[in-house]
Amino acid sequence: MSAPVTPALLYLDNVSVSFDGFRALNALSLAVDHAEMRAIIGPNGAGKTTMMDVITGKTRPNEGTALFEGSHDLTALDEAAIAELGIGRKFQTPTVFEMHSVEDNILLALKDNRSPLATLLSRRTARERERIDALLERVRLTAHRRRKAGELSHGQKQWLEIGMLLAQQPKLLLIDEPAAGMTDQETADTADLLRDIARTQAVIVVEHDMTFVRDLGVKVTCLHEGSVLAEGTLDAVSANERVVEVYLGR
Amino acid sequence: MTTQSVLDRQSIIVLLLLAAAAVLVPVLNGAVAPGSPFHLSDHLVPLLGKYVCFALLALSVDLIWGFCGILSLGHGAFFALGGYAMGMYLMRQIGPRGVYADPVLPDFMVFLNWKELPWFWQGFDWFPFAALMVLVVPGILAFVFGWFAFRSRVTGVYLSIITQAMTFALMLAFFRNDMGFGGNNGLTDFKDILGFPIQAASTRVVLFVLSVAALAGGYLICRWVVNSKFGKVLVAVRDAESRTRFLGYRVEHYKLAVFTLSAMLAGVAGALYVPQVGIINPSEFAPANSIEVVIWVAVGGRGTLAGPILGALLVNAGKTWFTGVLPEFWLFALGGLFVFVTLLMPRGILGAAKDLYAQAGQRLKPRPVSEPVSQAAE
Amino acid sequence: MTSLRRLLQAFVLLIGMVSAVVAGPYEDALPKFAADSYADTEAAIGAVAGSGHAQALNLVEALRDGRLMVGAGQVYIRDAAGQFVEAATGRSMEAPVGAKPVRVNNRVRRAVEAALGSMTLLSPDAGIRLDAARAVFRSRDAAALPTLEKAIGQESDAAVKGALESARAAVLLAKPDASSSDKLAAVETLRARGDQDALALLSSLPEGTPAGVSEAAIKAAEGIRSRLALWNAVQNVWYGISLGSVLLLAAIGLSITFGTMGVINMAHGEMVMIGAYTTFLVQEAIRTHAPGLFGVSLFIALPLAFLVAGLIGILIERTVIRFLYGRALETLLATWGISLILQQGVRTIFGPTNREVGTPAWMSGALEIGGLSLTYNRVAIVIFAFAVFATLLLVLRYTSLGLYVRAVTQNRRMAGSMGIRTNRIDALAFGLGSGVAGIAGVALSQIDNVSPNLGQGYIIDSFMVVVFGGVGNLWGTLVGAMTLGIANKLLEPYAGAVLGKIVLLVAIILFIQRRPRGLFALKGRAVEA
Amino acid sequence: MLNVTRRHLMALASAALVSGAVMGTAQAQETIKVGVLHSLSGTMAISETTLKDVMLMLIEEQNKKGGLLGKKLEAVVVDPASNWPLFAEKARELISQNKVSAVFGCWTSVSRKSVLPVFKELNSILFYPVQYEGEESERNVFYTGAAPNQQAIPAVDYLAKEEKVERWVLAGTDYVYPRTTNKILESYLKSKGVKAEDIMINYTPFGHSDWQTIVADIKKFGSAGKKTAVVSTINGDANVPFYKELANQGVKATDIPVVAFSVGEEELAGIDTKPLVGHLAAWNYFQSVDTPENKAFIEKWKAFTKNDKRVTNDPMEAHVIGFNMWVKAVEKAGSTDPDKVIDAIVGVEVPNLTGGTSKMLPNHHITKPVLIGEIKEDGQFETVSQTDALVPGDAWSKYLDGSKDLIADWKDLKCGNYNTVTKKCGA
Repeated sequence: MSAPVTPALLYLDNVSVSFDGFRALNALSLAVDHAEMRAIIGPNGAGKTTMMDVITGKTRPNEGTALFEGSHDLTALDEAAIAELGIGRKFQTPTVFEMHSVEDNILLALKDNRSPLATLLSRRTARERERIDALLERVRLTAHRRRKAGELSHGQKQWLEIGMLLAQQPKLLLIDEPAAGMTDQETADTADLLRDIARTQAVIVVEHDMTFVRDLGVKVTCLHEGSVLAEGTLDAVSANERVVEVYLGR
Repeated sequence: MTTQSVLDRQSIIVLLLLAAAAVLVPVLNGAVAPGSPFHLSDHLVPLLGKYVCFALLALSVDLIWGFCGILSLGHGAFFALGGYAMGMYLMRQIGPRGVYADPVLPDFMVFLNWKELPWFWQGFDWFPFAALMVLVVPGILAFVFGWFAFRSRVTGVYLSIITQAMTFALMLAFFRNDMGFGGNNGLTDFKDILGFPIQAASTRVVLFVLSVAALAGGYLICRWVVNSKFGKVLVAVRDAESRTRFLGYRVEHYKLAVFTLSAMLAGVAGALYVPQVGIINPSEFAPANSIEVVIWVAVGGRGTLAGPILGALLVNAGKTWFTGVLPEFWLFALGGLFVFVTLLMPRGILGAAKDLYAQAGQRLKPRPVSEPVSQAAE
Repeated sequence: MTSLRRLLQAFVLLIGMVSAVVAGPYEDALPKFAADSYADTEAAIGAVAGSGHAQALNLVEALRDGRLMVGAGQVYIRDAAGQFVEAATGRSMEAPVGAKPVRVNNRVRRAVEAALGSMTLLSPDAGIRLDAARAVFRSRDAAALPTLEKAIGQESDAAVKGALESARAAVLLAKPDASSSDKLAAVETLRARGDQDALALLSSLPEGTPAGVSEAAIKAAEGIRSRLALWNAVQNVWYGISLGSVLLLAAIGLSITFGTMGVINMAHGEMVMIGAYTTFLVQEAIRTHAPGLFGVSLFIALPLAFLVAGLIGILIERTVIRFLYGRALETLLATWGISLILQQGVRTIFGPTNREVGTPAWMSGALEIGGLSLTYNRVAIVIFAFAVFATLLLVLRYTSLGLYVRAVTQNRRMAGSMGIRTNRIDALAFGLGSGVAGIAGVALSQIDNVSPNLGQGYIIDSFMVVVFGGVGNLWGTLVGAMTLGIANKLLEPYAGAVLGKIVLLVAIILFIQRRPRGLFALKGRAVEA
Repeated sequence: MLNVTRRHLMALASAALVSGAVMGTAQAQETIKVGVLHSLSGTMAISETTLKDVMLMLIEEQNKKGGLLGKKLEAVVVDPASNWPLFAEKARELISQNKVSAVFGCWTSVSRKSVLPVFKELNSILFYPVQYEGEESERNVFYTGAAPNQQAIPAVDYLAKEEKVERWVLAGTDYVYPRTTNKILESYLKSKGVKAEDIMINYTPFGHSDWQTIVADIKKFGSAGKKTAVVSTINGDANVPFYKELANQGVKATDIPVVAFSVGEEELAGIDTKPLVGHLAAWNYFQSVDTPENKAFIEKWKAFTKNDKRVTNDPMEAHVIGFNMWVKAVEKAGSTDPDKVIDAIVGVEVPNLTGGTSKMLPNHHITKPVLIGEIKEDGQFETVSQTDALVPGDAWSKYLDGSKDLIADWKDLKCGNYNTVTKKCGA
């Protein structure tokens, strides 16, 4: 392993992605520190999802650097390797294993040897059971542990997915619109949960809901047309003229 | 957990039924007097044996389709390769009893003026080697094919189509006489297996019992696999492949492992099939055969382990009946079955039965019909 | 018209009566036809052709057409109207009892061709002269030489003259007593002609040919051979294009349904088969009701095949496939079931055996360009395939249906929310795809079996084309079909038909690994969503 | 549409026959059962369905004549569905469950190979009616179709003599019958002084449909100055596109004649034969043969099938001969016991449909005339040559290395592969 180039946990520099001539990311640069929570805002098509795709290895950038922990080149790794490095991702629409029980969803996400042989021979240990219990407790699904994930409500699925993310014990969590489709109470609870997580792990939250972002009270990055438009506190960003322009149009 | 206990009860029933078949068939065939209405006539034994082999083949297809979402339309190829490996052993056992009485070369080679045994026939006169090849040959083909296909993330219908192309290419290849596998005539006129005459009623009964044992073994292996954490990962791949990948699982390794295992099971089914029907020929590679296997699984209920066994037995019994009584209508019936099952009974007989059971047990909402999320995550 | 024929008959009769008075070689030859021996018949033809008798041509033509009859040791000619005349005298008579046509085999047929050739070299019809010249070229009958010289002298049509000169060259080379200089000139004529037939002649000179001539012939043959080798390569490419256009026809409908709806239609081949059977029915109806229309039977069949297959397609879509959207693998199984039902249905209605679909006259024969031989039916199929391709391209580009189909292909949800009735578009697109398969069936009926298994033979190849070319892209299908066709035909001379095909299948399997979405894949977020 | 009802009825009729057979086990002593083992569905149905109908007709006729040994004959029809393992399964069912006295069936070599062990094990009798590659003689099988020396060699002789052919294309589908036939022909032609460069051998897969290259190659091969002919062992479905391509590329019978061994009246029914006039086929029977026996047979056939467009062909005649031989042998032996019939049948003579008398030989093949026919415009054949005497079928070819010393004699030697050099049975 070569020496870290940067102290930042996640370091994107000059990243560009284009599809058939359309530039989804345009020389994007971004750095996120250890145990930092960052909110990403931006209008539709600003490149938020594509950025997540680049970080998680789903999309290869045409140019640019993406480093994790200063030395891992994310552009050269596939999804599974990046997940093992400690980057977890929650999708915009909650994606859980609907045919599995809630408990099994968490079990599959637990940090463990991921090789086929290991899973074939693995037996559930007492420690694992404890971890599962703790996680279920944390995402408030203990009562539903034996239900199929497909039977959960939308909000519960969102939380289950966050629970799965936590089970991975990632160093960085990418969370795409966690508040979408939630009641106000649920939204507030989710914000609490994320703040709690951010105490130990880095979190990147993509969100449209400004109230929610305000609840989080963290540094905000605003993307537009594939690059960073503004960065700072929510108030500072909202005050930025160009941001207002982009959001409200002229 | 609930599904676990259902599966357990199911397993017990399946294994008990298989054990009963393994006991009853020899008894009804051998110990009951031929005049008795309970006598099982000699010609039915290999017929039932054939059904059992098909059931094992169906089980292997279900393992990848029902649990991992890989629809192989070329599994007949692995079945046939297992069959050929066994057929080659049986050919070598003929020895000088062939019509040309060549001590080494099978008749068709003498016939084509071949002077010596090709290298790929070496060793097949030794049963342990042939038995190993029954597993290794389909296994290696599946591994190589899967390594290419899964690594580059060929999925869904694309994968189905190239599996079909694979078996089609093999069929064309085996039809060629120059390949050294007997061309269209295939391998036939077997004399004995491990020293026992292959036509004898007792050998056939033993082969039947072995087939049942293989099916039971296959069932237990599949059950062990799908109930392990490995199996849970497979289902996760089936339902949300991207999600599984973002959790850090190397999906291609899982697919490759289960595909190879499944191909080996199919190979064993083929190896047991050949001595019972007495012939192996390239038409076993025909894509239509492989597609038919899929419908057995669909009829019985994919994603369950008892389903494919039930489906294979039912559809094949139906085929035997139809081709005897109303030959012209067999294809109508088979075609109709494809449409009916996919349209109205997507979870097969066992799935429908479970749904009924669940509804009777109430409170559970009817769940979304299979593949719920499919590729939504991509 | 009838009166003219009467007049002609009377004329022939008159001449016959006059000539009957004197017994010549013609009359002597006649009993040989009654001997029922091919050797005798062959000898008699030679004698008749050389007799210069007025009835000779009439008789040989009658023999060719199976109208030369033998009964009770006498020889008669039956004319097209069914009237009998005595061959010897040309006298008209009652139909004789128990008369049978003189039997003909290949040997006799060859003799007839040669005889007709030498007798019709001076015919007023250029087409007949051309045939005659070709016949003499093949027969190399030295007796025809004087007539040949005369014909060349008065020939005005360049093509016929060329053929006549080739024929003279052929005769001269075969004639043992022709002078060396004549033979050398003949070699030169053939060298200039430079085709397969010339090569055949040059490489099989008879014993006793002067050494100088042989050497010249060997050199000329060498030249022709190397020239033909070049043409051969071009010819193989043509075969590839022609096979590619067959694949294109078979696959293009599939490309539409697969691309638009992501539906794997395993019954696609059966739509092709239904098109072929429609052609069969159209031709049957024409044979019984309007034989004159046979030449245009395929044009009548085209719209009908499109409609029949298209309607069946829509029916399948409405009753089965629409319940299975989003479940591609289930659709695959259901349509496979439908294909079995359609096959067995056709088998029950039409029987398991092949049905005869005829080739209209304008589609038979071949066009010779240099060393290339392009058979008209293949040319027709290539043109037709490209026409279908272009039409579909225009339909998809410029009609509202095309616009909707493209919209649905690219983003179903978005198209739906913009008020496009995706349901109807699906049905119509499926109907369109099936209809195109139907018209492909019309074309394929010209080169393949019309049997219930017709579609099965094409389904795997069509899938390979679509998958290789890339889904949802007509250009991809075109390139895919042509690549596979040409690759297949270029491989065939080296690997043989079977191995070539296996190699291609393996190549495609490997290719899919590299580009899982084919050659011309749609890229971007739309596809991944 | 009339067709539908007829086929439908036939299906039901055969169904009734089968169930009749099952229900009728109690009266097994009163009838003699005859098994009919021909595919009624799948790819081979196209050829084999007709043979099933012929057997039903022959059995009905025999019953009208008073049956056999004072008992009625009863047909037991099963459908092996063009599936080779199923052939063996159904054969076993016929013999051990339905207790048939003899079985008439099979078409492809592979189906015969598949059932052979069953017939040997259960000691029953099979009559096999199709021309085949030879190299086989089994005690329980009677081969009523042509061996290669009864079809291929006379056809080649005819071409060499009558058409002065010097250059040969041997084109076939890649399976055992064409392979063997071509091997025999190659060796035979070489023995007649044909040089290796004057023989071109080509194999294509089943159902091959794109013949452009191969027909062009044939044309090229044929333009070397010597008279060239094609000997075609191309199978079934591939023939239609092959002949269509020949016609399109203008290969006329007068230039390069094609003689086929697998193309009969039924196959030609699906092709426009006008461009094919003069191409040849070699068989032991043509529908066009003008004898009183054949006329009567064709009339009966059309009446039985209630369709005056149904054609007759060579394997049908083979079943007629085979069935009549079996009847005679049973009468001679006074029993349907297979052992007795097998002993009695050698030497039995019955009239064939082409005016001669065929005889069962000790090698279980029969004597047959060889007819060469040219295709006519109406899809029938014009016989252009016929052997003077009947040709006895050879089980083992004289022209193959592996079998030139072998003979089969079930009468005296009781052996199917007796080696005349080592004087031993079983080589």
